[in-house]
Amino acid sequence: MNALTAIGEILVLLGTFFYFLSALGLIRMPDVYNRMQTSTKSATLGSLGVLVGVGIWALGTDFGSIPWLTKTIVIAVFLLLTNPISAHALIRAAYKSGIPLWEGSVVDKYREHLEAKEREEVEETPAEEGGEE
Amino acid sequence: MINELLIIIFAPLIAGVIAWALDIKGVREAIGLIGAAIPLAYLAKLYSTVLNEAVNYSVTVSGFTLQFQLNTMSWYFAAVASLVGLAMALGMASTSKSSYDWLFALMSYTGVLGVFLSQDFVGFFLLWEMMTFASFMMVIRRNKHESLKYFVLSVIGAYAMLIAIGILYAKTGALDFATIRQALYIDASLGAISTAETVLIFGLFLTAFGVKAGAVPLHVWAPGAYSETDQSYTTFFSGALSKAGAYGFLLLYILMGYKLYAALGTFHGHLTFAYIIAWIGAITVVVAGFLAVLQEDIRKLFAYSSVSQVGYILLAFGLGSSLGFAGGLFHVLSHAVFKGLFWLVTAAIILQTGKTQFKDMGGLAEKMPFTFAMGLIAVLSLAGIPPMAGFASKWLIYEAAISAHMPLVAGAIFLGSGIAFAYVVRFLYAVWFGQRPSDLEDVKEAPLPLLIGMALLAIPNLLFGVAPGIVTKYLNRMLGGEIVGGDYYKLVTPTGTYNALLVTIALTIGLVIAGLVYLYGAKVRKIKVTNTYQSGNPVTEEFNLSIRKNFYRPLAEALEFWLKYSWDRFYERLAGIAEDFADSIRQSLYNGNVQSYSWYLAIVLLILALWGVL
Amino acid sequence: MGEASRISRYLYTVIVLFLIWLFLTASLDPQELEIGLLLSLIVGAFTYEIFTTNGLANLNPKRIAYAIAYIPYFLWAMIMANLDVAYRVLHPKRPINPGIVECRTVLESDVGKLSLANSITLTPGTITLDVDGDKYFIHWIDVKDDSVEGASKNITQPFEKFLKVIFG
Amino acid sequence: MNGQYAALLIALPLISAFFVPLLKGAGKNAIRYFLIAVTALQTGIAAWVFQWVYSTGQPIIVIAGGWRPPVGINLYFGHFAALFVLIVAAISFLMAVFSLRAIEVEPIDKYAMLFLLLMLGATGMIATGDIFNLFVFMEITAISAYALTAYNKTGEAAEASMKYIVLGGIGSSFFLIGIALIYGSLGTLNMAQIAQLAATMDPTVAQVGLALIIFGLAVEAELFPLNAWAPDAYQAAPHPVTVMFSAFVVKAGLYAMARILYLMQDVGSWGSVLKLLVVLATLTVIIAELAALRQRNVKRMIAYSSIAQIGLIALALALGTQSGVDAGVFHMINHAIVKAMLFLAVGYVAMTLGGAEIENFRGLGRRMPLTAFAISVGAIATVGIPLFNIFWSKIRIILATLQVGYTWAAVLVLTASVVEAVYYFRLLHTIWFEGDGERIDENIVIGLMVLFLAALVVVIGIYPDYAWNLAQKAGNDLFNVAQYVKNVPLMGVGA
Amino acid sequence: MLKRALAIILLLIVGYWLAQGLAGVPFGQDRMLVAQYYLDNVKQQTGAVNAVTAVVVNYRGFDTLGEVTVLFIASTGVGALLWRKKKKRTAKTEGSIVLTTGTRLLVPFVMLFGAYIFIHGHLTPGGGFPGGATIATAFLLLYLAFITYEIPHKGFEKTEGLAGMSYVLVGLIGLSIGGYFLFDWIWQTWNFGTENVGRLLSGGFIPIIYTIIGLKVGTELSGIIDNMLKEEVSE
Amino acid sequence: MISVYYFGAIALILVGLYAILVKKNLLKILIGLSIMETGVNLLLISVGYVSGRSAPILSEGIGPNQAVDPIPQALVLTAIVIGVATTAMALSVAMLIYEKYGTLNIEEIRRLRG
Amino acid sequence: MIGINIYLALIAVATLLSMYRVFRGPTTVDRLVAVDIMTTITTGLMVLFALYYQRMIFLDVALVYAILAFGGVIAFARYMEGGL
Ligand code: NA
Ligand code: NA
Repeated sequence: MNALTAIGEILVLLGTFFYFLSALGLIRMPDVYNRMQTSTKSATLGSLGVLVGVGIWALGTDFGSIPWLTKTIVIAVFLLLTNPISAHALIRAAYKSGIPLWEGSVVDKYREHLEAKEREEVEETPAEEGGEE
Repeated sequence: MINELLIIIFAPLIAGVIAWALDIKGVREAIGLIGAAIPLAYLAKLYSTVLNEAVNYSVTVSGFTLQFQLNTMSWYFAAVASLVGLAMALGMASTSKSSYDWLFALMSYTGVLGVFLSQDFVGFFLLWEMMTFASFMMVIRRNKHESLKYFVLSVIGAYAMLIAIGILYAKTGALDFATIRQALYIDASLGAISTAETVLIFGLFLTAFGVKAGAVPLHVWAPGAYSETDQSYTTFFSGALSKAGAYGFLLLYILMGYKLYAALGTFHGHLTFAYIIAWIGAITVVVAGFLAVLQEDIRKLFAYSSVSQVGYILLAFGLGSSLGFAGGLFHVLSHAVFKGLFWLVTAAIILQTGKTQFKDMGGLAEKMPFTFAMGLIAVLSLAGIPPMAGFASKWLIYEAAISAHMPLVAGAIFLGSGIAFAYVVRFLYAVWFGQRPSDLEDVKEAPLPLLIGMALLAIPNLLFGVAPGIVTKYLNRMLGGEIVGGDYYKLVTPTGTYNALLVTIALTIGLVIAGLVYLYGAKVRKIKVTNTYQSGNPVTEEFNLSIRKNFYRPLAEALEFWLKYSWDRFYERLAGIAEDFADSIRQSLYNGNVQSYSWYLAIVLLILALWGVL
Repeated sequence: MGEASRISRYLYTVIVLFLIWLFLTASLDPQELEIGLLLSLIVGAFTYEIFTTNGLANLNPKRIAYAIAYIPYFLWAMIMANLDVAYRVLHPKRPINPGIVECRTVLESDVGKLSLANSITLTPGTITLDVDGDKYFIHWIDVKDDSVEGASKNITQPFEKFLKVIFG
Repeated sequence: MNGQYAALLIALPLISAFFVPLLKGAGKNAIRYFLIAVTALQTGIAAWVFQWVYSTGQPIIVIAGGWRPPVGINLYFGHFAALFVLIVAAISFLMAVFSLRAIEVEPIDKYAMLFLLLMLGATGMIATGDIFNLFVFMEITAISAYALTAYNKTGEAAEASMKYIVLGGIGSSFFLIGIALIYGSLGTLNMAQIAQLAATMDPTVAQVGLALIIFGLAVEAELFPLNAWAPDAYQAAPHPVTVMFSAFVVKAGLYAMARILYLMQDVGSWGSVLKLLVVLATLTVIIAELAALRQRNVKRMIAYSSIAQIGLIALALALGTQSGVDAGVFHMINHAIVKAMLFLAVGYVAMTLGGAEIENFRGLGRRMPLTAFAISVGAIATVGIPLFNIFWSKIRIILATLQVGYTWAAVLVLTASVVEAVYYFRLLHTIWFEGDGERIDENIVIGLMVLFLAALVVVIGIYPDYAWNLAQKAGNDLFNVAQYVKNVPLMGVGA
Repeated sequence: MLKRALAIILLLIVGYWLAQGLAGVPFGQDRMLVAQYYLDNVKQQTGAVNAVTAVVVNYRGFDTLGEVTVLFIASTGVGALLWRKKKKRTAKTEGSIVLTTGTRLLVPFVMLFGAYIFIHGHLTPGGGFPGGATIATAFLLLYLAFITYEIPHKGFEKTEGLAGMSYVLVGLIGLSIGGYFLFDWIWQTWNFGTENVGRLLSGGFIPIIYTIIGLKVGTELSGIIDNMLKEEVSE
Repeated sequence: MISVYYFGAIALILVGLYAILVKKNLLKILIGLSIMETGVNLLLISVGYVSGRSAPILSEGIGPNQAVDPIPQALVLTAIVIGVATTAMALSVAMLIYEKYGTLNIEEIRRLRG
Repeated sequence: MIGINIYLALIAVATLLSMYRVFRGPTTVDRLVAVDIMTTITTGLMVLFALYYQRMIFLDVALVYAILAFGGVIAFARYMEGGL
């Protein structure tokens, strides 16, 4: 037991705890939007903890080596980049596939935006399609 | 050097193929005739050899050894077939213009000869099938419905035979007659083949041979097939090809008689299995005879008649005595010659008049005197009037039935003869005598080849009628004993004697007297056709009875109850049920739903599982 | 911002890829390095066009320094976010007040916008629902201010000061 | 040349199929002729292998990668494989020629690839000496068959393909479970070694494994009731593909079934597997014949007839005797020839006259005499008329069946054959004695192919000795497992 | 309902039967026969550290050739069935800037990683198939993010064909050099990399074949995706 | 003794088969097929497992006697690819069916029958 | 390694809870979100396994898995958005 393994282990423990929280959020939150709110963040942070934790932990063992850490960091960065993108894609899918907001929701600016955009398009029919590319 | 047996068997086929390939008028007929004559020539050449020892030949095909043998029995059957075959060829030279006909007619000729000469079941079956196939091809060209019936029954027969052969092979390990016979002989005491199996084999063979012989109730194909082909070919079809069926029954005796006896025992003092054959024969004689009487079409009449006559042969074989065999074998010959003759005559009539119904005919004796004479010989022979061959053979069968103490069967023979008389009389009168329809005024005598063919068959009718001893002596030799005594002109059986020469002389004298009376006595008065009916009463359908139309209608009415039960209809209904069954299987099993199909897979898995678990 | 030259973009891509390769293998075995370089060159050739517009300009030291500084800031925000989540999830009454609000951003580059969006998603109570031009539509689990200005102040602005420098 | 070059039988179709995309620019005809050239070359190589094996009497063992079995995978070109690979190649060649005219559906390049790979799959199934490799080749065959079934891209074609996929998928999954069990029990996948070790297997594992493998293969081998996909696939597939299905794809499945069956004959429950197969095979014949009876679509009718014949082969192969196997192999050869001819002719009619419904065949004898002649020869041969090739194998099968004591099976099968006779009779009558129509010019190449096949039918019918001799040798290869094991140069791993 | 009940009963029986069979193959027991030979000899016979890879590419390379063929068939089959004269993507909405930019950043990395996977096949888990699948994922991402994106079809088809031919060619070279089809001539005849076991440039022809497979699988899966995402444009 | 892996594998196989036998939607049937294939692959892998041993990659101190059976793993790789190929084919056929029949209900995809 | 059981227990519970959401839905996107979480957790689990078995090579597997899972989730999400 050395400092590296201890740090690593604590990180892993925290990470798995956030995994648990993330899943709990999936169960407890009332609709898909709010479920995403709770679960995406914790799952990502949990992964960060687990991955980097494992990398550091391994350094402290007799079989461990630098590649452990670099590889886990690559994976962690990948998840850090992709998880929010997935979340974004999913929440957009939820909204566009017509899942209504939770009844307790207070405001929907996006709806207003979409409706305004539609009106605009109706007014100037030959207008070009809204592509950001 | 090509073996003589091969030449005998395959000469017709080769000639047929050449004739078909060349397809030149005249050449075709010439080659066909040569091919048809070769077997007869070779058989004649080998006659004396055969009397001393059998001629053997074997060839290996696909691992099977095909054995052929010319012995006294196969020579006899082959000789009958080739005689009829040559007559057929002569007839076809006049009636058939098609190389198709020549090919298949001669092919079936080869098949028949091969069946008679085969000494093992492979060759037997092969050539049997060739014979069936060729004859089927002769029918299909002219009539679908009839050929379908023939086809289906033939296929049933063929498969039945195949199974029977197969079981025999499985039980004895052999396919050649000699070994099978030996093995079954030994097994008769060992009993390794159970009674049920024996009965199965017997039944299968009975089916197979019964189909070909046209035994009731497997006869339904025969009337149609016989009539719906070239009538010259029918000479052979009915005269020789159907004998293959009869030959099969004989083969049953040879191969498994002892085993059948051991397995089935006796019934009222007769071999049980033979008893069955005898009754099949008897029923065939009577049923087909009655049906023949009721026909309005000349071809149909003779077709049923053929069926009925082959029944005699079966009946004779079924008596199970040497005398029965002798009678049956004799009848093979006489039926071949008289029925062959009949068909040639029919061919001539149809060829010259284009008519097939009795109602369209009449008074042809003047127009076709030679044909008429030939027809008369045939009529006499068929009706069993001495001194024709037909009488000699029927007499022998009758004697055999009496000495076998089977009075009912003997009664059937008697009844059959009576019926036969009834229908030939009609043929005689309706076709040859009476008023001639006006459209038949220009009818000419039949062409020469046809006439030669008739003569070829008429001579044996007379010859073996007057000198039946020629045949019986040969048969004695074949059957190995003095079964029918007497000399060339006299037949002696345990229960009676028939002196053909005496009868002939008496009859000749009678005929001469009758001729004189006819020439100098009664004057025939010609009247108008319309005057012949009902004494001037209006002609209505119900009472429109004449020798030419509905002549035996009262008989039909009398038999109405029985005629309701048509085997044809029975089979048709059976086929219909089978097809509906097939349809329901098709629709319900292959219902198009892949999920059902998946269930089939699952069920097979379940079966596998249960079989593993239990 | 105009596009950088092809060579610059290609080199930048290759450098980034090779760095990733180094991380993946964490090996100084010359065989690995050779093959890694070769693969980086090949993959870079196929992908540099979509990968970058700025090319080597991205390697500006100031940007890198800000990027490094951004990491702890962002991690802190993220941990806060998760504590917030823990509070909401574990609290028996589920104290939430959700809604979709609109924010504006001053960022112009695509990568900058992506980073902002991801940062928003990973930090307290917010998920980026859509980005349209400079408009961000955000699902907010506890809406405190539903005006554009208020929301922007709460959500986007804290990140922008870093991201503006890093990505422009 | 070294015997290892028999590997070209696998390499050539593969490399040629991979080459097709590069040939795409050269135009459709280039691809068509390329296909013909490749199949011709394949036939040549197969003929060389055939010649080698039958003249030396020794099998060619292709050792992939130079690893002696059981370490590596080996191909086993014994008498059976050498013969059937030649049949596969030759039929493929004929069908490549037929495809020249028969395939109008785009895209032709993909057709050529799938065609070659179907041929490859069947070749591999027949040749391989490794049970998992058999699975791989089976899947190659099956998946290219799925694609080719749907190739016409009609609704029916897609439907047929879908059924094939679902049933084939279930079958192959269970086949794989069987492999897993056998591997788990023996630790080897080499067929020869499996045969060597079969007796040592745990009886339950052996029973379940064998049953599952046979089950999986029976789907490909079209045994009732696992064959429900087959009529649809036969009907919907492009005509040349139908020919290939009937002539060798199903044969490969049958062969694989028989091979594994006999390899595992030391397994305890072997006898009951055989019995089960006899029952299934008999049912296959009966049901298929009944289903064919009132078919209005001739292609489908012949498909059912084909299935019935397959049932007959399966029956023979399941008897567990040398004579049964010989007969089955003989029937495989004969059936391949006859059904190739029938489907070819029927396909040609369907192409020319716009459909395979029975109405299209009215008066065919006058309209397309050559094709009609071929159909007639095929029909007559199938029914089992002597002097046509199938008669000889049919009678061999019946005799073998009776020899083992399955009288009931023989009786049922022959009874069902009566039905076959009837529907073929109807077809022939429709062709020759019904309807009328203008004479149509028949394609000379297709005519030559048809005549060639018809000639084979008749030649074997009249002189069956040569073919029977081949069949016996091939059958012995299949039946004599001890010899098979001896021939495979197993290195001393484990056993 | 009855059907479901029947199905469940049936499946339970079948499952019990399978379990019975599996009971004869106890879990976790060492039953290796041929496999032990592989493990004992893999390094010196093939140069691969990863025994699975050695089995896949070398000992049972014939299977793998078949496997490559299967995928090729699928790609060809899908292409054939979904063949249209004119076709176009039918996606209605463009991905947001988040997705498009993310994809731009990820694609090079994912491709590089795919290459990493197949080039290291003999050393680490993975190889041509996962590598190829990873590369195909890169193309999938492009498709998902950009509705106008299309793969260069012709090039891909040719790559597929060339890669397949190369594989067979490698095997044929083995046949001509070593006398056996798919013989690893690099390792066994040339002895290339024998001092290198465990490092990148070893493993005989495994890296070559895995590169070929990786390219082939990548292009094939991308082709399949492309075919499935497009629909006919009626004109 | 049936391990949990065997149990899981059999369960997957049965679930897949259940879907095939009961579901009406073609896609669900195809998913069932995939589930079944997954189960089979799991089974195959489980058969090759040896207790207490590691992946058959002979690095990081793992010797020939510490590795599990590599063969089933190699087989599964092949089986997976084959499964993918089958699924791809099946999906494109399903697309074709939907295009021609306008439905994926297998009870309506029955033009070929009898 | 004191805590390996705790981590595994936490991960197991998390997976079960996500699984519940996968089966429960109610909307497809709900299931997708749960699947996404599960893939993230599984990636972490794989890394943990690498440590447990002391095999670094498993890390590559985890990364491949993460990449494929990301592709899959995006594909479904985009599909739900309105066709591909
Ligand atoms: Na996420
Ligand atoms: Na993820």
